Amino acid sequence: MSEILWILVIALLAGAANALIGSLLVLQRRVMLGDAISHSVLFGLVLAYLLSGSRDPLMMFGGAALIGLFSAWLTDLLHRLGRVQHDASIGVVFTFLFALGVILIAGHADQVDIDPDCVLHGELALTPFDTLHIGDTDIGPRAFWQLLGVTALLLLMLAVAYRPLHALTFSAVHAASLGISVALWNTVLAVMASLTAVASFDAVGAILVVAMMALPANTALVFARSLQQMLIGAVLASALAVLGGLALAAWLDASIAAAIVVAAGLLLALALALKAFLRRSSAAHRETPRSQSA
Amino acid sequence: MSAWDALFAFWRLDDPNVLWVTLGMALLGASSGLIGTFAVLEKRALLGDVLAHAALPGVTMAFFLFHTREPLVILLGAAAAGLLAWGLIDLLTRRARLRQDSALAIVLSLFFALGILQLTWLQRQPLANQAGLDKFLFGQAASLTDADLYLLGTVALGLILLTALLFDRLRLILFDRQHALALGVPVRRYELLLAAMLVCAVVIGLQLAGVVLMAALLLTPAATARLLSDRLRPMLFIAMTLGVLAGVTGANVSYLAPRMPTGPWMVVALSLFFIAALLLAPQRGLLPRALRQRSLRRRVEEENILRTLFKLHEETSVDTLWSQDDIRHHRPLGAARLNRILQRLHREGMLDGTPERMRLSAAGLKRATTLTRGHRLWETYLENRLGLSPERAHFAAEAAEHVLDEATCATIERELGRPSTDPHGRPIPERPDAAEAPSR
Amino acid sequence: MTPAPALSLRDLTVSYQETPVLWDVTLDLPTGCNIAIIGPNGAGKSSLLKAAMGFIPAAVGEARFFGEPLDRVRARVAYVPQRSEVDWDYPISVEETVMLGRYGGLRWWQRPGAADREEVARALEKVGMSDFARRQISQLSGGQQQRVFLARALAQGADLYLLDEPFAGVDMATERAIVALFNAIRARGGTVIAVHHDLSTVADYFDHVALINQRLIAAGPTETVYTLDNLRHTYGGRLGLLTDIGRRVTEAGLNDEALPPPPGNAA
Amino acid sequence: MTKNRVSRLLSVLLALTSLWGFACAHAEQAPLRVVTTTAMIADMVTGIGGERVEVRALMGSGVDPHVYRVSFGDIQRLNGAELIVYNGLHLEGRMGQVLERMARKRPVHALGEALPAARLIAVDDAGAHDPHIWFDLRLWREAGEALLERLIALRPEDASLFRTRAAAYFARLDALDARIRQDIASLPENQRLLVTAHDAFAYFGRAYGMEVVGLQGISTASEFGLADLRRVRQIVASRGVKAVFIESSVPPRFIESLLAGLESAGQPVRLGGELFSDSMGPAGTPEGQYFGMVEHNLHTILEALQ
Repeated sequence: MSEILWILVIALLAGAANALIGSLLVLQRRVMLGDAISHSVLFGLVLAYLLSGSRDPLMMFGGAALIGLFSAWLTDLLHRLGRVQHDASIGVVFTFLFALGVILIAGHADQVDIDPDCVLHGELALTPFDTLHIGDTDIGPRAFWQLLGVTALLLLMLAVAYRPLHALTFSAVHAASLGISVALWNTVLAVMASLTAVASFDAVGAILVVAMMALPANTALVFARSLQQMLIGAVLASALAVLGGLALAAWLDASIAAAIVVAAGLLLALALALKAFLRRSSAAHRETPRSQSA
Repeated sequence: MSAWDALFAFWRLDDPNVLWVTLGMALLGASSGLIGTFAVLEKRALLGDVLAHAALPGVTMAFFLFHTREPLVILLGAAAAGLLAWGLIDLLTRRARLRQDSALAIVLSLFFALGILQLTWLQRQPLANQAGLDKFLFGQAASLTDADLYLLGTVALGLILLTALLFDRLRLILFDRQHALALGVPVRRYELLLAAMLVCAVVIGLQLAGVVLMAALLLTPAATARLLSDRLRPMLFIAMTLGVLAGVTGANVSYLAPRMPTGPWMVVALSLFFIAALLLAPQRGLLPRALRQRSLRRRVEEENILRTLFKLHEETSVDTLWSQDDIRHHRPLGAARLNRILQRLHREGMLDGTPERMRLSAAGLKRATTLTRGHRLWETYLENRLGLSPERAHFAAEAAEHVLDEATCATIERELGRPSTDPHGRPIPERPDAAEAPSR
Repeated sequence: MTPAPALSLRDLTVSYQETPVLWDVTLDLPTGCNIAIIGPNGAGKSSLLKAAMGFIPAAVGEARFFGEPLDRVRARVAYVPQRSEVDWDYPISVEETVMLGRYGGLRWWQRPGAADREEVARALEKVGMSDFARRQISQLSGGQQQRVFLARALAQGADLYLLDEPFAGVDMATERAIVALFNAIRARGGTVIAVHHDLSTVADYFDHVALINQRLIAAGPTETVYTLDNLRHTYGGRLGLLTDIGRRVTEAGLNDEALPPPPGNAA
Repeated sequence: MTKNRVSRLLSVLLALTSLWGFACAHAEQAPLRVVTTTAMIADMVTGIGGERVEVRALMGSGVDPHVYRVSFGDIQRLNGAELIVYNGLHLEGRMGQVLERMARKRPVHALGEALPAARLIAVDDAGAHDPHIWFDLRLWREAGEALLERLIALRPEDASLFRTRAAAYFARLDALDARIRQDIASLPENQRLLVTAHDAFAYFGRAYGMEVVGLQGISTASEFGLADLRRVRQIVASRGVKAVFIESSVPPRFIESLLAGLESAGQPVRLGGELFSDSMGPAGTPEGQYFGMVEHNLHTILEALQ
């Protein structure tokens, strides 16, 4: 199969996975968690490398995902127990773990294998060439399987636990009053956010993670009338961004991941402009009882 | 050179590089600690992270337009991009009504992606000299020289002066934006000024600390200061001090061992300060808070048991020994829990006898009497619906010793005309006095 | 044998940071009543409800609903938070919001069925919001938002309704609709416990009050407990002349909306 | 230029509509399409293959190979290549790892990996080696010999041409190698010390008898600390070195801070000039070619330290 088709498929999967988890995080106002996880896992990668002494992808992936989860958990703990502002606790945790990672690397600087650049950032353009093999049969790029797995897990989570997640993202207090375990489902979300972030930046690079969590979800939010619509809209928006981004990257002969992000940004701008236009044109015959929240 | 020699050598500060880096990182720590506090109080703790990432397209654009790596040009490009990013965040949150964290994530990734896009495009162009363009965003504190020091010093001094001059206005806007608007303060202009100050602090720090660590220099001292104080002036002072301390620590560590980066160690130092404050801060610290919670819980538990025993004694005499079952008959409590409470009371000398068969000691009787007296006076008071300042009850409640102190009890007693029984017909005990304590 | 109280608190002490916001509250609230929880700002009214629901931890003490721990009777208790505590930009329609109330009765993989939808329609009908079923919640007025919340609680099919300031910032029509709803709930044996601010309406809306200012000041039927002395006691010096007059006006049956609201009602 | 873009865009659209199949018809006499990572490698491939190869280097001037960001066009370039030549030994960072795995599907040749480990400079116990092999011209020739065999294996019909051209290329390498040896030997013994920003010249030093000192380690991604600065400064001061050098792919301020520190301490040292380390000069200049680049480095060193 052609490399470009693989890139397209992998980018679509990465976009969908991040759009799904991103929608939930956007609604919970903790989408910067994606940024935090993708930085703090540097520490996990270095730790996994130093402990196992190898670059075995499975070890690295596990180490990264665990530290990602750890940082999400620590953030939550600081916020709840320490009563630190939520965004401040995110920032304190991820910069600390990142600094520890950099220091660990510096302490082992002679091991040329491991440095923030080549560990942290996957490169979408190279994914088709990094294939998995069973025996001698080529079964496709590793990134494809990785992201397919994560996307499947996310869809499974949404199919099985749509209702608790719906209640939780709407209002944690309401969910708790219904007897839905807020702690449990927040943990599930953190686990999935961590897995998605690690799987996608390992495959397609870190900038895509934050961008694809935030941009398509917010684009969908401009018009969505329900969580379901928002999830579907976000996946569609991410797909459009991927297509537009590939065209842009081809046009400029530039980084594909960056071009996808820019395309996703343009899409959001388009959606916001369209909404402003619609609102202006219908402002005349519309009652405007909008809640005033200071 | 041994570690000790190295330590002494560091503090002689006769090595010019050491002097520059130490001073420079201290200045950077101070200015970012100062300005970061404002960002944290504006509930935009991650703004520094975003602006640091957003500098990349400014760097690449400045290089593309002017074909130079001249630091001043590049810095100006980064600053322009930072201001643009701030404006976009403002637009997205205020006009498009996006959620704050979403707007931050969007601007961060979008600007960074624009930078990468231009980098990949540039690396294909026949331009010499582009080496190190992407390195601009990686910190390299040890390369700090006297030229940087002048810039850092100017900016830090400027930020501190501006803050001092505008302190009252800034404080007003931070704590009550609506009020400031109502007073006719040009809030937007001040917010823009704060953003410009933040961009300044970010841009001068980027080459020294790098993107991620710059975010920490802005945020962590401020978050630590927030734990230690509720007032703006002490917060600013604490954040700056911590920034300076961390800067010196980072420089020191990087002098002691080879290949030790200054910036990350500075961040580790800041994080350790934060952890210490989180655990130990007098008001907000976890440990003091847990201790206060525990002592509060214990006091209520103990007082309840004392009152129960007092009631039991009332039914018979102060000499009767009571079993744990008797107490549990009146106060349903787990056996193990009751046992623990009783043992504490024993240790405090409130009980006589064994943990199985007990009675109130003289001291215990005194405290139980005081409690019961307050309790019953209170009830009587409510029953008679006479006015007593609830603030006094409130202060009493907060007092560490007892819910109602003796002065309050006396007041109630006076106002009620020395009632002898409470609404339930139980006697209200006299004020306990060592001399008047019931003798056995 | 008398039925177990709808809500009973034993030795409840709640502290926030170093300050106890509620001190040693022991209180039984009966079933089949409309109960107001009254007290000045910062008196711990909301904390009382939240601690009872287990949203914030109690330093000491426990809460029982119908004589049982909350987990056993969760389905019988509905909680309505303050309007400001909810994200009104969430992409959700009125209908779906009310449907959220049915989620407690579903296993987490179950989809709501026809019976659930019927229940939602009925609840919307009761609060007079049937016409708005497909409207987005972001487009509702404050009063309409409050009604949707009530519908959601109703859809839960609970016996006990805990409401945190249901009248804050709502219009007169909604206020009347809510009161009618309270009375309907009481009529079928249900219980309403509401944190309330507007002293001028307490006597009209509620048959039972609990006066709180960090400790329990008094609790009981409105006619015996809701007295000027107790109020002065609860509010201290803050109970101004305006409130006094407002109350007397109400007692005289001269309820006049033109009077300025009492100081406690700064919504 | 624009036409090129349009065609690229068109090809994507083709791909997106699942009409892949622009199978590159393999013309019998078309030159061998070779893609290399760095320009040094491209230079060598051209040197050996002449017009019988069509060489494209992915990384341009001033690009740090370690953090090179792949662009859209690179996929097609890699995809269309009949041989991909890269340095290996982790020079290309993440990309190198992927190229390594690509070996299963495509003809890929890593110059560094083809050399016997004994000829390489080890940098840690885990078996990693210094990748800057092109600064030891004899070693580079050995790498070239392995590359020659690879090219011949791919295009046996061009074997004689390849061999002839390679012999000439290798002869130039040998000549330049001899000159460097001679010139460096002419330097005063205490000046045979090369101080740069990162450890790129270990092979150069080993081959031509110069001691090499760098502020940073092998990788440009790690940060140096004050201790490293102190170490280098002490060496420079104690040996009386005349000059230190900046590198093309490392920001100049690193070495400038060393210079400033030395000057302030009263031991001024000259800036010797800019050496090319991980990348060459812009195409079209003498430094944009391998020999020109090496000669530039040599002149710079000689002039500064003579």
